[in-house]
Formats: sequence, C-alpha cells, structure tokens
Amino acid sequence: MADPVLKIDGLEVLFPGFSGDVHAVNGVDLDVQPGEIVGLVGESGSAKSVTAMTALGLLPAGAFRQSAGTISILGRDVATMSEREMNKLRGGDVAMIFQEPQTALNPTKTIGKQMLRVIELHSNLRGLAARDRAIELLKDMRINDAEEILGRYPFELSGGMRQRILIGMAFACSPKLLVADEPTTALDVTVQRQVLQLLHAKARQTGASVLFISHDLAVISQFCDRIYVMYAGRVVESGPAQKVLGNPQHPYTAALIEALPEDANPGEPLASIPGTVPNLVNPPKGCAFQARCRHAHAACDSRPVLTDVGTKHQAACWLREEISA
Amino acid sequence: MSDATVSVNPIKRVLSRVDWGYLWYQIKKSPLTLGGGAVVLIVLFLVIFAPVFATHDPNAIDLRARLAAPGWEHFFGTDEVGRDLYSRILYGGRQSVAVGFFVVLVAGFIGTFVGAFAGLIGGRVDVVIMRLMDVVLSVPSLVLIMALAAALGPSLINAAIAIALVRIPIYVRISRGQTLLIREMSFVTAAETFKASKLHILRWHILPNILSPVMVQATLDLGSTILLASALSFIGLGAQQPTAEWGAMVATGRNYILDQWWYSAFPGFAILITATAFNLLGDGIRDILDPKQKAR
Amino acid sequence: MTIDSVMTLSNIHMRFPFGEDWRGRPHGFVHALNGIDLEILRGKTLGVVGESGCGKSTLAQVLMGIRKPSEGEVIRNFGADHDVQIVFQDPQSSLNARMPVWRVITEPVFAVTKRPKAELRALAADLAAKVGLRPEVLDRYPHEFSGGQRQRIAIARALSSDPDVIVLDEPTSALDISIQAQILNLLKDLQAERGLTYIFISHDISVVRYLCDEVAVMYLGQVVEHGASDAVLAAPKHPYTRLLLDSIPTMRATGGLGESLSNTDLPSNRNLPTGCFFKDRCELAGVGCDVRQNMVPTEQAQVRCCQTAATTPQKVSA
Amino acid sequence: MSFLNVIRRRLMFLILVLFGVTVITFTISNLIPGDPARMIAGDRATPEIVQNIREDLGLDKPLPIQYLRYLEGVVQGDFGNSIRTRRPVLEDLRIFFPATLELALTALFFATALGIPLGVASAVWKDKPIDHFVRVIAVTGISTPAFWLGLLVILLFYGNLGWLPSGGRIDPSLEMPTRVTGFLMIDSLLAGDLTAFGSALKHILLPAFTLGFVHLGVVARQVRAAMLEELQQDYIRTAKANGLSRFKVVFTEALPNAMIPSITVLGLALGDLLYGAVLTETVFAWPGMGAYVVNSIQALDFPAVMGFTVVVSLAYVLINLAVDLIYMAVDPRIREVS
Amino acid sequence: DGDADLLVVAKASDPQTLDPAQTMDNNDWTVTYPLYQRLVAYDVSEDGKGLTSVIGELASTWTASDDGTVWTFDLASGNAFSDGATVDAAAVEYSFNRLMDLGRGPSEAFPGGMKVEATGDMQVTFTLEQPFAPFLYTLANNGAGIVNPAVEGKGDDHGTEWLSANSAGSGAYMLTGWERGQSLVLEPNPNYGGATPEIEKIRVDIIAEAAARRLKLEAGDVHIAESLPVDQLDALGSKDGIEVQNYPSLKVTYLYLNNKVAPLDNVDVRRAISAAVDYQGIIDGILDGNGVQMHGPIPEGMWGQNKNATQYSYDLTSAKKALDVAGGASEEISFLYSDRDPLWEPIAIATQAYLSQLGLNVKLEKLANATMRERFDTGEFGIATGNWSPDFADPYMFTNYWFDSKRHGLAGNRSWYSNDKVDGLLQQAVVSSDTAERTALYGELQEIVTDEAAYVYLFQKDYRIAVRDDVEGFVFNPMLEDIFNFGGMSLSD
Ligand SMILES: Nc1ncnc2c1ncn2[C@@H]1O[C@H](COP(=O)(O)OP(=O)(O)OP(=O)(O)O)[C@@H](O)[C@H]1O
Ligand SMILES: Nc1ncnc2c1ncn2[C@@H]1O[C@H](COP(=O)(O)OP(=O)(O)OP(=O)(O)O)[C@@H](O)[C@H]1O
Ligand SMILES: [Mg+2]
Ligand SMILES: [Mg+2]
Ligand code: NI
Repeated sequence: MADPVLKIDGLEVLFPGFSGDVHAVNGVDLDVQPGEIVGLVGESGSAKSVTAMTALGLLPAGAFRQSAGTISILGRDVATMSEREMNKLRGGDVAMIFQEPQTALNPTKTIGKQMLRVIELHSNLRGLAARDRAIELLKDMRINDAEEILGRYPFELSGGMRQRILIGMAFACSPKLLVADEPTTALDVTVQRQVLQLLHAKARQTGASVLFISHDLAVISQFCDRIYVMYAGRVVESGPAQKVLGNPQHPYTAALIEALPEDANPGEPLASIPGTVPNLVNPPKGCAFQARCRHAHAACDSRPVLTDVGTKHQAACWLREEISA
Repeated sequence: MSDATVSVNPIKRVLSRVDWGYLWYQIKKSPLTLGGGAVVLIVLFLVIFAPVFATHDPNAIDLRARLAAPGWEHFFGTDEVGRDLYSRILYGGRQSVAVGFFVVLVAGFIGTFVGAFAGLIGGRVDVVIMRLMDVVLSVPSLVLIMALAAALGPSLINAAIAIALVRIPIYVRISRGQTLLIREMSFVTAAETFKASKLHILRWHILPNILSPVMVQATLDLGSTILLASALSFIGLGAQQPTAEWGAMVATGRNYILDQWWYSAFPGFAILITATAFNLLGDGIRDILDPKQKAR
Repeated sequence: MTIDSVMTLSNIHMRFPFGEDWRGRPHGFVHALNGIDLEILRGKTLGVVGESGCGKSTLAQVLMGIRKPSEGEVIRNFGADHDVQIVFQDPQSSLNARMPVWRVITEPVFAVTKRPKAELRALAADLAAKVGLRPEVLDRYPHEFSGGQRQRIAIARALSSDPDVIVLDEPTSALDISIQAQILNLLKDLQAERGLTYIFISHDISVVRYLCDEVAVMYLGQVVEHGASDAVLAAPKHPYTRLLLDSIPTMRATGGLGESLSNTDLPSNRNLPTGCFFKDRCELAGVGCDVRQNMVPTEQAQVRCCQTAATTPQKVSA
Repeated sequence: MSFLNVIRRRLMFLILVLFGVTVITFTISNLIPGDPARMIAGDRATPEIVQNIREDLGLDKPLPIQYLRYLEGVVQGDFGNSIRTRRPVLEDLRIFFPATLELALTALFFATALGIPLGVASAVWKDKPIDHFVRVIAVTGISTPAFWLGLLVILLFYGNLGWLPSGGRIDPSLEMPTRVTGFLMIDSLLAGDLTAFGSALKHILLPAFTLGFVHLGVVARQVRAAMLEELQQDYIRTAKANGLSRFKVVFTEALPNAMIPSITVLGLALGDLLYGAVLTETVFAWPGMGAYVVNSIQALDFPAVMGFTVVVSLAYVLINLAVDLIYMAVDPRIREVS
Repeated sequence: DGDADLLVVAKASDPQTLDPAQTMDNNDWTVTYPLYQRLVAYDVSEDGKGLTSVIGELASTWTASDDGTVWTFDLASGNAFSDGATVDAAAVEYSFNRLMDLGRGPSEAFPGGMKVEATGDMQVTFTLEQPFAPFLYTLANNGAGIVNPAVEGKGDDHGTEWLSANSAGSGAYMLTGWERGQSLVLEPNPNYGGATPEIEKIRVDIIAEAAARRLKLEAGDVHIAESLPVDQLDALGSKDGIEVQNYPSLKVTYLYLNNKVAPLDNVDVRRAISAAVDYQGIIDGILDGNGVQMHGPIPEGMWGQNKNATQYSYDLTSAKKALDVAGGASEEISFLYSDRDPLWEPIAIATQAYLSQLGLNVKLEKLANATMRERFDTGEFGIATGNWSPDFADPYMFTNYWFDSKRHGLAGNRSWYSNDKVDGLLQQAVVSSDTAERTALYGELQEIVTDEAAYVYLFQKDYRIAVRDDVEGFVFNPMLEDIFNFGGMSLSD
C-alpha cells in the first residue's frame, strides 16, 4: 500500500481563552489513503473543522496551540515544512473547500480572476491556456456558459453555482487530497445533491482522495467509503461507512442513528440523547460520552482507546472492549 | 427573592450585565488599554483632589514672580501674572475633564433617544430627522461651534453646550443604525407578535441593546471632546480668566514660547496625555465590547 | 372538507418593493407570496416545506399578523385574547441577551398588561418546568445557554400567553440531531397536553413526515401540493414534490448519488415566470405549461397542476 | 443603483444642504451680539455714520428679508461683499480656497502614505509590538492638539534647527508663479520654476505634517480595523487554501477590499481637513480659508463666514459624491444589487 | 535679505482694505499712509524726531479766516499720482467729497457740514459751519489722503471695491503686489514729487505668530517686526544686529468705569477702585517698567496737562474708606477685555485681584474685539480696558472724546460719563482758537473728572519697536503709530 495521503497521529489542539484553554482536539488519529473518500462526522463543536484546518495549517496563527501529535501530508511531516513549501502544497497537491460559498470567494474580483490566479500559481499555464483550463474546469462542473461566468462577480451567482466553482478551483491543479468541510450544508437539498454528485464524480475520475466533513449521517453514508465519528474532540468510532452506520459499535453512534426522525414512527417519541456535549474547557477525564450514555459504568471513568471491533472497524468504548475481550 | 421590591434602573442593569472578570481578563491582555486606563485614573485622581496636590492658590497673582522658570518654588514655572502653573494645570484639568463628561453625557443622551426614536418610528419622521442630522454634519463643525460659542457668549459652559449640540448627530446615527439592526432581530419580531407597544420595545429591547455601542462611542468621544474644548479655549471661546484651562493656557503661553517654553509646553502635554489616555481606554473598551465595530 | 379550522388564508399575495430611484419610487417588487390558499386545522400540525427563498418565513409572518398581505385575506377563528405565537430558527437572535430568562419567558404577558413581578416569576417558573428547564436558571441570561436550551426558552415564551397556534419557523435547523430529537419530543408532548395547533416550517422532509399531520409544499411563493403528510410524502403528485423527495439523501439509499440534475437554479421572484412556475426545471414540461396552474383536488391531496403530472404515471423512487 | 441615480440623489441633497446650512449659519450669525456696521465704522464713529452703513448693507431690514436677499444672491453665485475686506466674498474665497485645498490634500497624502502601511502592519501583526507601536502613534495623533503641535514643530524646525520656514506658502522674496491651478507646487512646476517649487514644498511641510498627523491616526486606525475585518473573512481562508503567500494574501486580497470601506473615511478626512485647517492655518500663517474665517468670525464678518460655510459644506457634499462614485467604481457589489 | 534695496516689515495681520476713505484700522495704515499724500504732514525736528506740529505736504501755504471757519490752501506744484496725473485742486475736492459721501469711519474726524471746493486750479477752500480748533491737524489723518479722481471710473460707489486692493495716490510709494495673507509689495512712485526714495522695494510680510515674527527678525529675514510682546522685546534687545527703539508716545491705557451701571454709578465706588489699583505694580510687573502712570486723562507730552489734578495711587486704606462711604458694593462687576492687546489680559487679571482685596466681585469676560466694542456702545459692562492714541496732537482727543455726554459709548465717552459742567467746558474749548484759554478750560475739566474718577488712568507706555540695525532714518511720530516714513528711510550695508 502506498503512503497515506494524510496521516494524523495523536493530534491535540487547544485554544487559550478567558475561562481556560478550550481543548478542542483531544488525541485524534486519522488517515486518508490514496483514492479514498473518507468521512468525518460528528455534532457541532466536535472539532471536525479544527482537525482539518490544523492539518492544512490554516488556523489563524497565534490563536491556537498544537500541544501534541504529528501530521503528515503525502508522506511529509508538515511540522518540518517551510511556509513556502506549505503554500506550494496548498492549492497544488492539497485543496480545500468550505461550508459558506457566499463568502468563500473574494467579493470584488471576477470569477475568472480568482480562478486564473490559482491556475497560474500552481501550473505552467498562462494567459489563454490558463483561461481554457478554467473553462474546462467549469464545464466539468456542469457550468454551461463558462466563458460568461468567468466575467461575473460572486454575488451575481447562486449558492450552488458558487460552490461548484469552488470545487472546480479546488481541482484546478489535480490535487491528491481534497478536504471538503461541509460543502453542502448551506445549500438546498436539490442543489446539495447536484454538488455532491459532481464532487464525487470528479474525485473518482481524478483519483483524488477526499476528506469529507459533515454532520449529516445520510450524506456521509452515501458519499464516503470509510468514516470517522467524532465526539468532543475525539474519534469514537471508525470504519467502512456501511458497517459503522449499519452496525454501530459505539453507543454514541448508535444513539445518533436512533435519534434520526427518518425511520421513526410518528406515533412514538424519538429516541433522544439526554444532556448536552461536554464543556471542552474541562474535558472529561474518561469517556467523553459517559454522562449521556445509557450503558455508562465504572470503567468509563478512564479513557477508552480505539480498538478493533470488526474488520477495519474500530470503536473507543469499554463496552466493546469487554465484548471483544 | 426580594426582587419584587427592588426597582431596577437601566444603567445598573447594563453594568450588572458586564462580566467584570472577563473585562479584566481582556484589559490585562492589552497593555495599551491598561496603560490608558491607569493614566485616566491618575488624571481623574489628581484633578479631583487638586486642592490637595496644588502647591499654590491657582489664582493668586504675583507680578513680581512673572514667568518664572520651573524650579522648586514653582514646579512648572509661573505665567505672565505670576500664577503657579503646576497648580493651574491641576485645577485646569477639572475644566477639561468636566467638559468632556458633560458633552458626552448630554450629546449621548439626546442623540441616543432621538436616534432610537427615529429608527423605531421610521417613515417620514425618520427621514426628516436624519436629513437634518446630515445637514448639520455637512456644516463645518468647528465653524459651527465657534459661531455658536460666539453667539452664546464665551464661557466654558457655552462652549460645552456648543460642542454637545454639534456632536449629537454622531450619536443619533449610531443609535439609529443600531436600532435598525436590533429591530430586525427576531426577538423584536417576537415582541411584535405579542402586540407589544413601541414603548415596550424601546424600553426593553432597543435601549438596553444600543447602550453598549453608545457607551463605546462615548468613551472614544471623551478624548476628542477634551481636545475640542481646549481648541475652543485656545481661540478664546472657552474658559474665562482667571479660571485655569489647558487650552487657554497654551494660547496665552504661545506668546512666550521662545523664552518661556514651559508656559505652553506643560498644559499642552497635559492635554496630550489626557486625551491619549482616554482614547487608548476607549479604543480598548471598543475592542472588548464591540470588536466588530469599525473605527470611525 | 374540514370541520374545525383555526385560520383560513385565501389568495394571499405578498410583495416587497425593492430599490428606490431618486424620487423614492421602487424599482420593482419581490413577489414573495403569490396566491396562497390554506386552511389550518385545530389541534393539528401543518408542515410547510420548500427550498430556501420560497416564502416560508413570509408566510409565517402573515400568519402571525405582523405583516399585512398585499392581497388576500386571513381569517382567524379564535378569540381576540388568544393569539398566535412563534418560535424562530435562530436561537441566538430570537432571545434578547439583555433580559434575564424569567423576563424573556413572560414577555408576552407583561408587554401587554402590567403584572406584579412575583406573579410573573411564578409564571416563568411554571413554564420553565414545562419545557424542562430547572428553576434556578431563571435569573441567568440567554447567552449562558446552549442552543437546545435556548430553543426551550423560546418555546416557553411562546406558551406563556396561552396561544392557540404556534408557528415554528425551522425550530430545529440550527440544532444537532441529538438535541433536535429532544425538542421534537417536547413539541409533541406539549401539543398533546394543550391541544395546540402547530404550523411547522422546515426543509427537512423527514422531520415533517415524523411530526406533521398535513404538509404543504411551497415553490416560489405558491403551494404546489397540500395534503395529509403520509400520503403526500409517500406518493407525491407534483413533479416538484417528487424532485424534492428524490434529492433527499437517506441512510438506506443504495443507488449512490445518481445522475446530476441539470437545472437547480430557482427562477427569480422579481420577474415571475409566465405560465407554470416550475416549468423551467420540470422534466415533464410540455405545451400546457404555458398557462398559470390552479390547485386541483386529487384523492388524497390538492395539487397545483399540471395537466402533464396529473396524467403521467407516478414515478417515485423509494 | 446607477451612477446617474447617485449623482441625482446627491444633487438633491446638495440643495437641501445649501438651504439648511444657510439657515443655520444665518441664524447663528445673527445671534452673535455685535453689529457689523459698527465694525466698519470704526471706533469713534457717530451713530449717523453707523446708521448710514447699516442702510448701505441692508442690515436695517428685518432678518427674514435679509435672509431671502442673501439666498437670492447665493443662487446667482453672489455671496455678498465681505465686511472686513469690502471685496466680494467669492472673490476672497477664490484666492484662499486653493491654498487650503493644497494644504489639505498634502496633509491627506501624508496621512495616507504613512497611515495605510502602518494600519496594514498593525493588522497583520496584531497584538505584536509593532501593533502596539502603531496604535500608540495613531492614538497620539488623534489626541494631539494641532495648535500646540504646530507651535512645537515651528520651535524645533524653525527656531532651533532653522531647517524649515515658520509659515507662509512661499518665500516672499520669490516671484509668485503665474496662477493656473492656485496650487503653488503645481503652478511653480508648470512655470518650470524649480526654486519656487522647492520653496513651496519647504513651506508646506510643517503645516501638512501638523495637520496630517491627526489624520494619520484616523487613517491608520481605519485601515487597521478594515484589514482585521477582511483578514478574518472566509475568502482569505480560501486564498490561503489556494496556496497564496502571506504577502499576496495581504496585499492583493485583503488590502484592496479593506480600502473600500476606508474610502469613506478618507473622504470624510478630506472634508475634516478642509475645515480642520482653521487652527493650523492660524498657527502657520497659512494664507487659506481657515485664517480668513477665524478673522471673519472675530470681526463679525457674517457674509464671509457664511460664504466659507456654504463653500465648505458644498465641498463636503461633493467629496461625498465623489466617494460614492469611487465606491461604485471599485465595489462591484454596489453597482448592481438593490 | 542680502538685498540692500529691499526693506521687509513683518505685521501680524493682513490689511483689510486699502481705501483711505474706508479704513479705520492702524494695521491698514502701515500700508496706506505711504501710498498717499495729504495737504499737511507732521513735521520732523532737526535731530530727526517726529513733531506734533504740521507743515505743508501737498499744500504750500494756507490761511484761515479770523473766526476759523474758512480755510484756504494753495497747492504746491510738481506732485503727481502714480499714473502721472497732477495733484490739483480738483483731486483734493474729489477726495474729500468722496470721503464725506461714503460717510464711513474716517469721515468722522472732520466737522459735520464741512464744504470743500476747488477755488482755483491749485487752490482749495474748506468752509466749516463752526470753528473747529484742531481742524488743521485732522488734515494729516490717513483719511485725508488725496486720491486720484481716476478711481471714479473703476466701478460703482466711487471705486471702493477697486481701491480696497489697489493704490491711487501720490505718495512716495505705490502698491505693486498683494498676495493675500502673505505679503504686500510697495515700490517707488515714479512720478513722486518729493525726493526719490532710497529703498527700491518694501515688502510687508504677514506673520501672525509673534514668536515667528521675532525669529524672522533675529534671522535677518525681516527688518522691522511689529507688535511684539513686551517680554520678547527685552530678550531681543540683547541680540546682535537688532535694536529695540524706544519712543515716548501718547498712547495711553486706561480702564472704563461704566458710570451708568451699579455699583460704578456711585462716585465713591469709583474712587475706591481708583485707589485699589497698584499702578506701579502693573507698570513694573506687566510692563517691565516701560511706562509711567498717567496723571489724569491728558498724557505727558501733550499740551494742556494739569499736574494739579488728583492722581490716585495704590492705597488700600483710603480705598476701603471710600468704599465705606459708598456703603459697600455687592453687585458682580463685569470686566471686558479682548486679545487685541496682549497686555489687557494680565491687566484684567491683576485688577480682579486688586479689587477682590476690597471685597469687590469682578467677573472677567474675554470677548472678540468686535463684540467688546458692541458692548461699549450698548453700555452693557462694568469695567473694560482700552487703549487710546490721538489722531492729532490736541488735548481735544483726550477730553472731548472721553467726557462729552454726546459721545456716550463707542464714540469715545466709554465710561458713559455725564456732567453738564464738563460738557460746557468742552464746548467752549473746541470753538476757541486761543491755546491759553483752552489750557485753562481743559485744566478745570481735568480737576473735575479726576475727582469724579470717571476712568482709571493706568499708564502711558513708550512705543517700542524692534528693528534691524541697518535700518536708518526711521522717524517715529506719536500720531502715527505703526506707520513708517518709508520715503525717508534707507538701509545701510
Ligand atoms: N479560533 C478559535 N478560538 C477558540 N476556540 C475555537 C476556535 N475555533 C474553534 N474553536 C473551538 O473548537 C471546538 C471545535 O470547533 P470546530 O469548528 O472544529 O467544530 P466542528 O466540528 O467543525 O463544528 P461545526 O459542525 O459546527 O462546524 C469548538 O468548541 C470551538 O468552540
Ligand atoms: N422584508 C423583505 N423585503 C424584501 N424582500 C423580502 C423581504 N422578506 C422576504 N423577502 C424575499 O421574499 C422571498 C421569500 O423569503 P422568505 O424569507 O419567506 O423565504 P424562506 O422560504 O423562509 O427561505 P429560508 O428557507 O431561506 O428561510 C425571498 O426572495 C426574500 O428575498
Ligand atoms: Mg465546522
Ligand atoms: Mg425562512
Ligand atoms: Ni403576484
């Protein structure tokens, strides 16, 4: 097997703050293999974005501290890379798209300008050749009047259109890894489907790996090969999408799926998870889900580690530990 | 709870909403704010207790000790009728600081109410009020102040009134802008659905929520008002003799700047330091309370 | 067809002027609602679904009575002392950060009549308990709460004036699934207990299917399909409803993401399309679509439609 | 909104301002105790002489009539005659306005040329020593009494060092270049007179610095705030994710957008500078409108004061119009929506 | 500098108007006076001192009728305006008619009903309604400058607008440039009838800040710096190349005590105030000793002064006694001053302090000069400061103006003093042309008004001016403060 495109080991990130440090990421291990589409799912605040942004070095300098862990992209440790090298990497071999297509484009520059900038920065294409490349990328995103769109400003376009443009830009230099942070959350369902389809097709076609972040289990289930479920800055379960969602091994994953109204009987109450996510200023010592867990018991006071619960399927729960033991 | 008997005044309510611990945490992080705040406190202290710190009667003249150089007898020297400059600067601060607070309070209160009213009522009233404010803002303010001060007769209180009148539009704009924002918030929409009166909305929703930007503006304004008041005194439209006032002292002192530099230098420094301190503090408070608000 | 309706909307239009030339005349109008007829049944939940910008919130405002429709009529079949309350999507801005929780909860009461504080606090405590908040939180301020708790506060506030009808404008969209379930359960309990009528606005079909008795599907300021929710969502008649249902990702889907849709852009509501509003996005569009469509009753629902759809065999994916 | 619309709107507002400004200043002028006729007549004049002058100037008419007469004149471009100089006010202003404008523009240039880099540095290195330094400079700028700073720099650069002149626009022993634009620095260049240019430049340095120092603070603060705002926008993150270097992110992405809101501030600053020059001009004996209006107020020369006010207000509105148009030219968002 | 032919004068402010028939401001006269000639001029003594007597300038000879109402002047030939036109009787007639017709401030110096007629090519006759003792001297005023009749063609209203910024005179110099607010340039009038002036160019620079004027003077950029504060002059005197010249002057500084306003309407209160002021303290402290206390209204150096009249001196006991006689005074007394003269503020502050020793409550009001003058005229004040310098050398300037009840207010009687007897004396003195008789009349008057303490007669101050030491030939005339005899001056190398 080739090197993983992205490998995160024991990552810990904290944000100093008034009432203490916010321990956003508390030991995350994660890897993305070449050509793989990996999902990162979890509730709001579970540190999906922080994990991804740390990996690409996009967190605002000064606001955070990486207290532990290593990150390597395409086999290179990012800690050893200079800013120049990181810049070359970003937009070249690694690309990222974000949640808010409204604001992710520079409002005062035309689409063409913004696309050409990326293309010219990371390839040898210049002038008309670069322009042709941009048009080609847009066409791939099913944007028919691509030439005209290049002359438009972001505010003149719909959200779905903008997100497709951003995806097109992300693929401008055939990245090996694409990080997509909730790319469709702000879109309508009909548009969401189109964007997901295009993204999926393009990734498969170019063989790029994708780290796909979402809180929508259904989207994740359809989009990803393999998923990581996060809770309070930790990975609680990981494995192939169908396995994890079809046969969840961690009580949190299970409860989450049960809480979906999708299959619920309108006559009966929904299976809700009591309580709220823990405060990350003082993250629980033991299992982070302990306080809300039906199955919590004494062992949960110490922190469970990810253990195999099936082929390629791992969960961090003492319950599973006991079962498998 | 004894709550039912305690009447709650709005200022106390706003202050009670301030998380002092958080405020202190933020201020500590910003040495400039801290420095500004400390100097403000020192200035206020010196000025309030001027009689304690003064070495001379600020108005006692001594024609035989005119324009004496700084020394042990007169820390900052004396002026053209032999008054002790150090003592006069201490007392002079009272005028400057008092004008600052007066202007900010008067303009702040009137402006806030007018702005909130215009924003809430909307329609013609709003248009008329805002156009009027635009017109006032288009008039060169210094000239307006000078003319007003000249019309009212030169005295510090008249200068303060003139400055306050001219500064009202700024508060009207802020408070109206803020009112329009808040009016769009869904808690106001909610209040409308249960048929709350405009007065209720003003009292419970608008005013409490515009106070903090207004207060930020007010802190920032203190510095510039002190400056403006001294500028008016500089051109002779402010404090009257023998009352000590910094701007007036600089004005008189400039005639002596070549041989008796201290006469205008010390009061000038006093203005500079005080205004800087208030501005630093105001800046810091703005950053803390209202990080999004743009600098004007 | 109904016996007991609390509100009836007939032919509601809502236009907003936009832009202003130098004489203050608008450049044109945003047509947010374009002829809505709805009957709201007492004690039931009506779900309103549709894409962003289709006029759901505007409809809610008309129902609340905070906006007067430009055209059409709203009939209310309940006493003047009862009213319609609302719960908003964004728990952040729907609660005044400068009021303690007990004030927030009782605002609908004291905004209208003066009451002694003690009475208000008692009422607040009562309501807080109903929505599952502990009484000691009453003196705190909204920003000290999580999203789910804030939504509970908002619900308590809606209940305080003892309304007949509560409009819920995407009350769970900003919440996590685990919290959403808590709130949905709470809403169900309260309805059962008090016989409330809900108008539930959402773009999440599965939530609507779970919670609502009836569903109205909106497109560009019109209702395109309206009927019992199980029937409509199981066997949609209107091509738009079908598109919507097809687009929703489900955990059990097997076919992956399928083919890409061609036209996902909503037509402008500044210059309304001629004929059927959906025709540009409709796979079935044909000759008859050049004229405006009317609502036609079918067995289970009313459908704005669409000769083609009525006569075309249904093709709904699972 | 179209360009035309903005212009039309502003011109409507201009009429309103003209009306409002004249009403306000006329009212206040007439509240000021003092009789301009006396002023002209001189100390020892008899009441008959004073009355004679009063009639000449129409000061014996009721105020509303005086106002209407004035307005009538203004509409026809006649601002009346100055009581002090006995010359048409417009004529006087035509002489003094370019001097003030030259000073204001130079000060603005100074303020922006320094203020923008300082503001950018401050935002980029937020909370670093340079940020503190810039903020102190900026705050000191807006807190310095210009009239005092002026005295200090004169004392230093003229009195002690003798490097720069103490006041005036040009060395009076030099031939004034032919008046073309009224801007000495430009006129002297047009005339090819380098000595005059050098002298004009030397003369403007101190007053422009003094006047600009205040606005340096304003500009730096504004740019800093706008930069901070832009730097936390999502598109900056996109740019970084696309591999743009820090330098490019700051200068090609954030700065242009940060300048858009700053244009308003610069426009306001220019307006401010125009009448803020009043005190500075007095200190530096700068022969501009500021000194003219101060003397006029002191001398109860109401036509002159009103002329000044109207002209500056007009300039203010026109500057705002220019700002709006520039805004529209640089910000595509405004051009088409709404 | 370095240019021996250029003389630079530094003034504090720009002239307002250069029309002699309009300007009432000494500041303007610096420029206008050398541009024009008058029928008569002040004489200069052998040793170069300015005298208060007049000699002919444009007029070669003149006669007055016995009753002093008809004055006939014969014009000297050879005088010409800068455009070459001869200065003839018609020009004189025109100038005076223009002056009286415009009816602005300067016309006030001439007796009402005065008729001016060219009674020959080169002969002018003035007819007065009644005798006016100082008449001849008024003809040396700035307002009596002879204007080229050609200005009539320069626009409406006798060309006032044009003349406010241009010159049309026959003086030694003519105006060749005026950069507003910056400088004015005078160059010799090529057609001047007198001796060709030595200085080829005179520049008047406008430098508002006293400190800057002084620095320029020190640097040699300026030859004469006007209105420097007393304190600066002392420091300057010791600098190389600079000479501070002292001239006895007739300019006096005094306080108006508003006789119409309580408590100053009580003569004993006024006496108390007059005795409570430390005259010597002010002179030593504020003037650095450069002045003397006045002895009644008429200054030293002017004929008619009565040394026997009361002179108050600083004496708190007698002041208190006087106040007791008055029964005390509790009213707040306003004290007006302006920044026209930098000495006024210290005087005001000092006076306030002195009077507070009597328990009098004085409130200082610093006003714009124009506003202050307005208040003089309406009589809304208690005390105010003022300077007075004569337009011509006659006690008339210090008596008829100050005490005549017809001149209440700004016109001269600024203490609103009224005394029928005094009015009578004044009336007699003005129509008499007998100096001895007038001296006696004014002498009696002085005793009355000093006793009644109408004003507080503070001091008479020397005229001091700082000049580069290469400036030669400056003649100071006490009637012509701030006016320089450019035509007679020169620069040594
Ligand atoms: N710049 C920051 N400063 C302080 N705390 C931060 C910062 N960025 C993120 N956090 C904290 O880190 C935690 C994780 O945030 P993150 O944005 O990664 O969550 P997420 O899983 O992406 O959630 P969402 O689904 O809402 O996007 C949160 O508690 C958040 O408050
Ligand atoms: N006050 C208003 N002025 C102008 N246009 C408005 C106004 N309110 C709503 N609109 C327009 O009316 C249309 C319907 O808006 P509405 O908020 O009702 O949509 P929605 O269905 O609630 O959308 P979402 O799902 O995004 O909340 C939109 O195009 C919107 O721009
Ligand atoms: Mg996120
Ligand atoms: Mg909505
Ligand atoms: Ni319609």
